[in-house]
Amino acid sequence: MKHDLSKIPDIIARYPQRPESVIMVLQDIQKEFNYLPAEALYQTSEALNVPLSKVCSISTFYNAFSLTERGDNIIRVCCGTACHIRGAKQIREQLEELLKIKPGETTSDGKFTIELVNCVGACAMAPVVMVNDKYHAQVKPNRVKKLVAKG
Amino acid sequence: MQSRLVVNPSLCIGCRTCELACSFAHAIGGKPTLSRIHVHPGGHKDLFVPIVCLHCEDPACAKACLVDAITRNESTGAMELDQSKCVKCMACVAACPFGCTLHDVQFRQIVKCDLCGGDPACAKFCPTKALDYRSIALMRTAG
Amino acid sequence: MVSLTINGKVVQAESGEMLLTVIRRLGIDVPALCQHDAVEPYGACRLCMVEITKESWNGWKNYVTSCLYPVEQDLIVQTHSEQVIELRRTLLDLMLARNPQTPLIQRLAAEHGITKTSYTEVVEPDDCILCGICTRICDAMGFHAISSVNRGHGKEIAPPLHQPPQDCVGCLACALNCPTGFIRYTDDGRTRRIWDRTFDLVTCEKTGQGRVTREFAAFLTEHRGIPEEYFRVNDESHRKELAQTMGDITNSTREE
Amino acid sequence: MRIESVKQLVALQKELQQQDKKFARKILVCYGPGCLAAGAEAVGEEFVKQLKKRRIKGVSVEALKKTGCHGLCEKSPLVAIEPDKILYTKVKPKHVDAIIDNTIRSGEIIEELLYEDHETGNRVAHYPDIKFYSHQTRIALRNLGQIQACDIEDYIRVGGYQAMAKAITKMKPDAIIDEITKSGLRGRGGGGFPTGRKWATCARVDESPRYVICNGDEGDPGAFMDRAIMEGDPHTVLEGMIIAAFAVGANDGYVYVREEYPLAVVNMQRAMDQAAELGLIGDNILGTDFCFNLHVSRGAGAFVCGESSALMKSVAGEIGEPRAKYVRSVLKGLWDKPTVLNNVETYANVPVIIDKGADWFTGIGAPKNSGTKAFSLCGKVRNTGLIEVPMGTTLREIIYDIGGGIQKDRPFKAVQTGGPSGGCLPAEHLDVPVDFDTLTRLGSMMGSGGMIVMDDHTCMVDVAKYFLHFLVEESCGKCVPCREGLYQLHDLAVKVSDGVAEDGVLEKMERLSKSIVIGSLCGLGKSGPNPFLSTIRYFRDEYEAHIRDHKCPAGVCRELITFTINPEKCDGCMACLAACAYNAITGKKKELHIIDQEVCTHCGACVSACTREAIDVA
Repeated sequence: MKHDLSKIPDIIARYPQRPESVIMVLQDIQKEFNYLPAEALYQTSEALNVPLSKVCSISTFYNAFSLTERGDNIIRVCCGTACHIRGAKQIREQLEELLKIKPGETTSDGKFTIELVNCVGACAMAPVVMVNDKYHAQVKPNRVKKLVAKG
Repeated sequence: MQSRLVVNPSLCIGCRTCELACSFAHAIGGKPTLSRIHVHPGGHKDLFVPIVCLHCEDPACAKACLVDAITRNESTGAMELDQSKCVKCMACVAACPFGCTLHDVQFRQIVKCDLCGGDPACAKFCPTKALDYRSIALMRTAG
Repeated sequence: MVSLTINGKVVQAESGEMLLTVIRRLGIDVPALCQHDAVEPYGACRLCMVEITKESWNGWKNYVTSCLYPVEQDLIVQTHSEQVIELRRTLLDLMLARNPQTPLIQRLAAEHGITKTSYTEVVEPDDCILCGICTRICDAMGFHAISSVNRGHGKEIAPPLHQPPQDCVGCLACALNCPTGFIRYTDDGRTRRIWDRTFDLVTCEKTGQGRVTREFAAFLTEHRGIPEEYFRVNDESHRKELAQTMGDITNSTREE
Repeated sequence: MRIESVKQLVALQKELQQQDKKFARKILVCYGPGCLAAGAEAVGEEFVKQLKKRRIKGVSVEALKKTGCHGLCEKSPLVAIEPDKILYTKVKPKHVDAIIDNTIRSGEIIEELLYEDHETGNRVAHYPDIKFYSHQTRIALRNLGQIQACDIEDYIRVGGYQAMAKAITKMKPDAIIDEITKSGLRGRGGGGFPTGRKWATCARVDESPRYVICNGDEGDPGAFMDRAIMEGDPHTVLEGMIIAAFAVGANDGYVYVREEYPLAVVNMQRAMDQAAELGLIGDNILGTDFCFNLHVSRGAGAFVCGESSALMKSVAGEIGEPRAKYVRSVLKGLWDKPTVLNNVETYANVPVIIDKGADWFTGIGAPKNSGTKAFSLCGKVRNTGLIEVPMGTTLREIIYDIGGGIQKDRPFKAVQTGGPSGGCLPAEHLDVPVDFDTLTRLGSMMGSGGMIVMDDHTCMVDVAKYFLHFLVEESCGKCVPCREGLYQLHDLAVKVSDGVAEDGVLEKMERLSKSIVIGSLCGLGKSGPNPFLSTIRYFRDEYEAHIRDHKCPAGVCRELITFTINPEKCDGCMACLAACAYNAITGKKKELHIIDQEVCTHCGACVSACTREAIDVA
């Protein structure tokens, strides 16, 4: 997948050019590319005057960031407590088996990435799966195939 | 009353007692460490020069130290290196134009003269007073 | 000045001093693995924890890391209470699970009666104890070349993107202050290699041997005002030169 | 337009109330997290389409309000009709026609869309009569489900920003702090620290600048109260923060929102923009010389950032490692300056207290625990959703009256409160009052308000293992007891769950837990062993069954269970076969299915697929 890295300076420019903007800048970059390209880390470090090592530290500390490219569709399985006791684990295993990847990995065709998230805050509708930005409530294991097919 | 370590090469006989005294004065666990004073040949017959830290007014060692481990002891005037703060980066060793901060290979530490806290062993043991620890006030009156 | 009691002994300390400093001044052996005077206390290894209380606390006790707990008037400190020792034992037992082959940890654990961890050892152990001394010193020196990456049990110390670090000047402070010697480097007096990056040393005109890298010397010149020519020869040659100069002067007065 | 004085604010409110009167009926479509997940957006769009098309008198498109969480998420999507107080449940776009034709036009009620009381089977026409609502008292959630989410005009219409106006024009900072102190308001984020005392400490420090921060990093899995407030009623949070800032003398504030709540991020920012446009934040608020600016700071996914010093580091753009220093963040917080940090729900209470007074507030709740607490009620309870009850309400009332009891009438086993740092309380404590002190005394904690109900199909070893796993993943890795200790505690819990633990493992886990509690650097580590400690306290038998008998009584721990198909119940419907991702089940339609024990991974997908409960777990 080709990424238009020329967008990076504009994204960085959205925030005050100060060190405290670094997390928000990286979040916007992550949102744009679905991961943090190395080039973006260099430019962020330079523009915000944050050492590159700190940028790398931040981008591996927080869950929101990924340093490797991810799939076109990101399937997030909520593993919050409510989802856990209502069977999130089964959903996750169905997905792993279906896509033949583990959480954090991307299918070889670059179409899907599975991610586990700790709580998306839709606990009353557990178990919840998010496909890209769409929430799917009260997911049953046998609905997983459909979810993937739609994605 | 501040004193200075006065070096008079014309009195030095090259016996190197000062080096021994220094090593033992700074011994770690009974083991002598690298001497902070070094007696070098003066380039002329029977001439020896003990080289030891000058505790400069504007010391390069302290300027080069990025963790502020070298500071002046206000009572002795010595530039002292705080061993527990030192990060052994050798900036001071490389920066001193007189070669008076040293790398003690055996004990893996950086060492420099600290005037033994105001009673330098080198001067105490110098048999010829080539090294003499004298008060500045007395030096002035003596001219 | 404040006065406090440590292991039953009343002692005086400067206000603002940390407990550990005072404890060590008394010659009491309290282990600490993440403490280095060049950097701020960090409180990560927890080995230096002690038990504190005060008469006025009505029997309430607290456990604090002595490396960053400032002394307080009337504090009563126990450095080796039963609970503190139990805590240290557990910590070392846990550390030994992460670093089973690290001599420093083995020795400390053995001093606390542990020769083998009672927990599950990590699969591919190394010698990094994650004390953070390397990164904190690197930060304190202003280079910020390396940092911690990831978090939790998967935390590690690394240069950015696991590439040779661009901000490194090869000063070796990280390696030389690593308590376990985990950070490796080579140095033959002419070139130095650390974090997969090779540095040329500023070598002495006379001996051909160097102490600092070109990058470090350039930094000291630019930011700390150390003249470039100071790095021309090494310390030994500097001394010899000075001896020659002084010798010449002495000799000339002698001839008069 | 800028509001320059209190007079103008009051005038605007009057005008907005007048405008509102023109609506014969209002349609309140819940756009809360649950309803959105269940498809509320399509319902809302259908209403817009229909209302535009039909041009009903007194019910223009403006009469449709997209509200924050109405509460009863289990029955989502929800649509309320006001002023009739009708609540329609599980509304689909296809129902919209009928709702407009019958209810909107003539107030006629559509029976089948009403909530059905599971005990009596009766349909309840007016939602305040539903037990789920009738047992609640809403303060922090007062506007949720009642006004258009994130709409400053609707907020001002119902009295918004009046408390702020009163505070900054009629009260001295000290008087505000006194009022909050007198109200006994305690931090709703979990710790329960008296809010007034925190503010007083900050106000007393002779240093500036000072900051106020709102902790919207609702990291506890199973909790979504703060999310609902930030999405549905962000202005109440802003109003609370402005009052706090005025009281402690801060001119800058940050709202730290976790990025997993994108709508909360958007709505908080939008609310700030709206407030700034009206001059309710910014320079010279309401013509006074008080200036206050607000910023959104986005969390990037780290539970530890709920810890105050880690949160402040994150706001400053660093990694969220807690600070080890023994100095409170109220004295040295953001950029080492005095900082008041409260959570979303705490701020949401502030305007109401200022408006109605401390005496009114202390009249609600229990001694030393005044006011209410919002909870997200979820798990195996019939009515999941967002609730708010007076402090001191019993667990039984919450779970059985509000929550409607356990799904499928299974036996209640435990309720988990306080998130990963909290604990599980068993049936014997169902009648204890829910307040900060009682929950802590029983080995759990209030936490931010997640309340997860568990039935007999929940294994407590598995629950402990789950939380420990969560904490291992979320540990920042700075200090040894948390990084290594929780890792090993989880490792031991896995061994118990797998039935391979040695004798004495529980005692070892207890000893290790004690060291982690004493030794850890921050609250996350110190409370890390709680999931284990609280479950072992009440469910030791269950642990022992795993170790001694190699059995998981709840039928959850995989290594200790087998699945078999009961030939008497199986009707050969193929549902389990389709659900099995491992192809471990064979059989033909209308014939008995067989599970191949060699291939079966004990995942349980077949059990949830089977409609006849024909799969036995043993």
